[in-house]
Amino acid sequence: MLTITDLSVVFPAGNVQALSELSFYVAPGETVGIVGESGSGKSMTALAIAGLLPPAAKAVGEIRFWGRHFVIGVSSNSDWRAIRGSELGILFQDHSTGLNPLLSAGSQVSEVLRFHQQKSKREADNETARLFSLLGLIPAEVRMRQFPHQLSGGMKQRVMLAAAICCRPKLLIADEPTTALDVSIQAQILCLLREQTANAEMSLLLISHDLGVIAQLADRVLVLCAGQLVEEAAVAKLFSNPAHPYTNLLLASVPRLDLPLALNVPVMEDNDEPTNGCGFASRCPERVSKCIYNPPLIRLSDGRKVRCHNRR
Amino acid sequence: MKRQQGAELYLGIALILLLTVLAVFSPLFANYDPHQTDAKRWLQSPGEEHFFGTDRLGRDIYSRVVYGARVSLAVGFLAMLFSITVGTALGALAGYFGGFADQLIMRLTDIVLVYPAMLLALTLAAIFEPAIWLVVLVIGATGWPAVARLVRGEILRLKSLEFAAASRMLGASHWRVLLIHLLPNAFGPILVAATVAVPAAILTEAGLGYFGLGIQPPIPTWGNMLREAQNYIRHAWWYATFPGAAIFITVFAFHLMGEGFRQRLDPDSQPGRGRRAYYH
Amino acid sequence: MEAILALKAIEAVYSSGTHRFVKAVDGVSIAIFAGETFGLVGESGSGKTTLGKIVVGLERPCRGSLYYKGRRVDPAFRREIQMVFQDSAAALNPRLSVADLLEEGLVIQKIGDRAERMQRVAKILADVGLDKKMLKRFPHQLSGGQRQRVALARTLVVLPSVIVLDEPVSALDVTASTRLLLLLARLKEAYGLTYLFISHNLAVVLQICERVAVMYLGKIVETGKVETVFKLPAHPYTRMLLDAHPQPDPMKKMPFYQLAESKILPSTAYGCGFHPRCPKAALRCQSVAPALVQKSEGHFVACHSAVKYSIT
Amino acid sequence: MIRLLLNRLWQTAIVLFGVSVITFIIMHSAPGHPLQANPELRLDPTAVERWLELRELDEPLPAQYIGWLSRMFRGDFGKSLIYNRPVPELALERLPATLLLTVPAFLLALGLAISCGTWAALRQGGFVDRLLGLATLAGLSLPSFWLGIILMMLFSYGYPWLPASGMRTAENSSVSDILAHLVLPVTMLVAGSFSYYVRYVRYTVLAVLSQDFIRIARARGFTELYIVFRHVLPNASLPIVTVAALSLPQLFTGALVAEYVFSWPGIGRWIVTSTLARDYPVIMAVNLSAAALVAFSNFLADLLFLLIDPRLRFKA
Repeated sequence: MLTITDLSVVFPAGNVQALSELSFYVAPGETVGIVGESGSGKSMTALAIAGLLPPAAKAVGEIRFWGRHFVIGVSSNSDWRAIRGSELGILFQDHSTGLNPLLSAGSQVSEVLRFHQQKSKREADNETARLFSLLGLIPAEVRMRQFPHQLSGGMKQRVMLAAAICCRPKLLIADEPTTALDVSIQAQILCLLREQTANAEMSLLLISHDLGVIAQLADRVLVLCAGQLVEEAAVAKLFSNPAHPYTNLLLASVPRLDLPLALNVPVMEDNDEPTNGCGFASRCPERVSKCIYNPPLIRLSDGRKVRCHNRR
Repeated sequence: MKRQQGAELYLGIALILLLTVLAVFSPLFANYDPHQTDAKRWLQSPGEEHFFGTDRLGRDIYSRVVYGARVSLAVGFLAMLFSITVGTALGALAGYFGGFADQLIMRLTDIVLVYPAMLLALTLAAIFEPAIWLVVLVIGATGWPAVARLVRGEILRLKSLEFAAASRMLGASHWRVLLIHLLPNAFGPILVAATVAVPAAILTEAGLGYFGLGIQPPIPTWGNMLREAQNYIRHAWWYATFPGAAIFITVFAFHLMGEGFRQRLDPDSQPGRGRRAYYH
Repeated sequence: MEAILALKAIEAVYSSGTHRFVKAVDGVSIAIFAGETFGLVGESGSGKTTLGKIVVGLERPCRGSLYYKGRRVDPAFRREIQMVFQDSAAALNPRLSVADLLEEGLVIQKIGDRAERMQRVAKILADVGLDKKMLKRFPHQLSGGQRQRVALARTLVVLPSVIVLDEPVSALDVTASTRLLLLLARLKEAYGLTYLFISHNLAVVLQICERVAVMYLGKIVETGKVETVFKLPAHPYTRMLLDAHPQPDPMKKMPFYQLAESKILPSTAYGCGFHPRCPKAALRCQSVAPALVQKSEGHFVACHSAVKYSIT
Repeated sequence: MIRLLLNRLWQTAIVLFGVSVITFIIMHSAPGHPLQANPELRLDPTAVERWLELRELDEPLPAQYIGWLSRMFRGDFGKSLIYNRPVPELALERLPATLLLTVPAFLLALGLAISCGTWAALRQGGFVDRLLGLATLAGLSLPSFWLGIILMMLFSYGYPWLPASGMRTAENSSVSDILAHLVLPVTMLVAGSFSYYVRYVRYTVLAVLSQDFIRIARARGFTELYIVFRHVLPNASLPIVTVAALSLPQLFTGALVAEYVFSWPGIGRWIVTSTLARDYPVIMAVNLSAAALVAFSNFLADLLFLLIDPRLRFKA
């Protein structure tokens, strides 16, 4: 349904390779998680798919989305606009500043419906009210009339979710959708996402640094490190038996409620000098001499993909 | 097309240096005594002898423009020093200590800011005997509230960052926090305010001179030259053109420099750089 | 055992636009023993950060008293009690180098001459695991983890006995966070420190703390040993927080979450602050605020249903 | 909201009080006998006597201040020393001419600035943006009176297309004649304030554009035009309203200069000539009312702000 081929993003000004040759797909109805630390290129992936990369970024790559074909750097803004908001919904992290402070919550959802589906004001308002009730923004009529500053963080994020899915998109990209929220609100939003993707047969591309969030929702997980895909596997396999040492480190580092902290986490100093080799080599406990060369992404016998010299 | 970064800053600084040299060493650049009248040579158009022509009393306009730079730059710098010093001190006190001091200082700025500055300057200049210190005082007195508000805002913003609190916890006094942690971080905006204050003062001084309330003849200032010129504009285009152009170039140089500083401080608001404000 | 730090019936009020007076902290009493790590958990608005600021003297309580080593003290800054903030970028003066930042505490306290001070700075820098070459750098040239370590070192130079850690790892990547937690544990031994660890992340608190207090709307609703509170939560709010924590394990999916977000009442209302969201709320929960009573050895809870359970 | 409003009203009252005190102090700090300082002035002796009487020099200062203030409240602003007529009467006669000059200039400058500034911000770094950046820097650097003189030299004397001064050629001149007289002074006024506004508009629009909700609006597939008119401009209008209100003193100053340069028969020229002639009652009344007018219009801008911004409207 969504296929990304050889997506690379470079910031020439800072000489930063944000993403290099990332290829993956999202099947209909599937939830794909992208996990990685800050600076790993997670968010750039989301922006690239929506054609919203900052102009300072130089990017190449191809995107196929439901039979449409986009070439990054060639396709124009109006090409993207045909899918944004209608077939492709996007949910960002910034719930606190993501809504226009001068417009009521309801009008910010109904304007999407009116813009993309040419609905009358009444039709759009009815649809918005239905969606508000569905997402627990009740009483819907009251919530629709309220302004962003009158809503709590969780409610604002639900309004944003309503605006992102009101046109029944085929794919929803959620970039750190719960990062700034309290855990109880986070749980609500995650449950809503789980429910909406299941009921509406919507694919979800979930981007998060939180392995907990990824584990709860994703069917398949991509692990990014320094702009490269280092591991791709079904969620159960990835968490039970990580193939890449980076994935291993992430999993060992995450604090858990059921296990004590792994005190043997390999603590290596960051190395801020850029390398041509494996992006994880400077911190890798299994480093060997050939890690100064970038390993290829290989497919293991159980179907997962991994980028490491030590996994052959 | 790639823009030369900081071109404004360097051009501005170069022009200002040039003008300063001109003002300090006026006698070296002026080829005539600016006060020397010559009844036979009045209102001569620009030529080889008189680059910018002569005025109604036959004085050399070029030499008078060169000497005029002294007054303009002196008033500009002194008034800027006055408003920056007073404004920074009061703004920092208001922002850091808040409470009653803040209320008092902010209402004071409100009061000064509602006066149209030029009107206030005109009034004061009309009541008191015009002299250079008075002109400086009058311009400085109308200029400090804007600086005070700016500094207060900066201090408030910086105070809310935790490094001030962290330093207090280590035992630092209020003065240490204010002088070592807060004010140095507000240096950029104050610098920009200073570079804006100079041209504003120069314009006001010239305006007062034009209305006849600035520094009085026979001391040549660009403002009082324009005042003399205005009755001759029909016949002597050079009379008003050159002193005005001198004001324009001086003020423009300071604005260029200010713009340059602003670009360094806040690259986001500048063309084609920084955080992407707008993208597709 | 005598508490190194004790809070007795602390109340703090702040006025806001919507509610005229909200009790940010409402009658909190805590005793922290020398050498332990005491966790304070709760969601945003629970008053945990305000409590931390009261401890270091950044905010003044309107009622209640503070005891340090058994002596009643005025709430004010003192060298022995320091704080590390969540946002390390804002907590370090951007115009000072790491060397200047670390030296400042010594200069203020008038300790040693320049050479002695630099010697001490160098030792502490090594203790927090930073290289000497960092001394010349400015905060913006450091990574988030490095900055947080500088902030920690900055408090250590004045040899405090208690450090309040306000969400010290929540802005960090998971690997950097783990490294900082391990470092904190090591420094506690080396410097004989006591920590008040404020966090919204229960898993982190479980890893590092010995005792914990759960706050809700300015009140402590449950407190006790970490293992007891997290394994056998007695308060429905603690239960809810634990359920909402997304576990990094695809086999442990979180339960479905109740959607309706009731209006959270300010704590000035009668009754238990949690009752609008409580699944076990009874009639008296609306009118009578439950007191914090002992449920088992060292385990206190403020809930009518939990107490009833313990009495019968 | 009511509390906010009352607070602003209270602040405005304090400001007005301060303005009256400062005006009074300025008036009283004039050295010596102000009329003797100007022997060139030929004055009506009765007016001189009345002026001295008005100053009530034998009373203590606070009493003088209260007396002066109460006369102001009663609408007694004194009589002009030159015309020997009440100040308000003289001001009202000249008001229409001033409004005819300043209102179109204000609207033109603001309208042009909003459109150009928005355009420049949307095409940030483009040719228009850079050109405008440099042009407005130059515009800010032009001494307005010199610009007026240059305009006059070029378009009235160099090429005699437009009248150089005054408001009309003859007593009963046509509308087109007045319009022709308006062109140069309005151009002069617009040149200065446009540069000031346009930089602010550009800055504000850029600030709004960098906000998350704009990025998100784009992610929802809206067209640029839709985003600009529905999301950007309404949000940018708030600070622009404020700065337009705060720029009223500059507008006032602009009118002073423009009317003086072009001999426009309005309040501004009258103020300048009165000031030069040290016509004290006029100077004081004008200072007081100009400051009061500005304070009041700032208050109105706050009111407008309350109406536009729901964040303030719904505050308790």
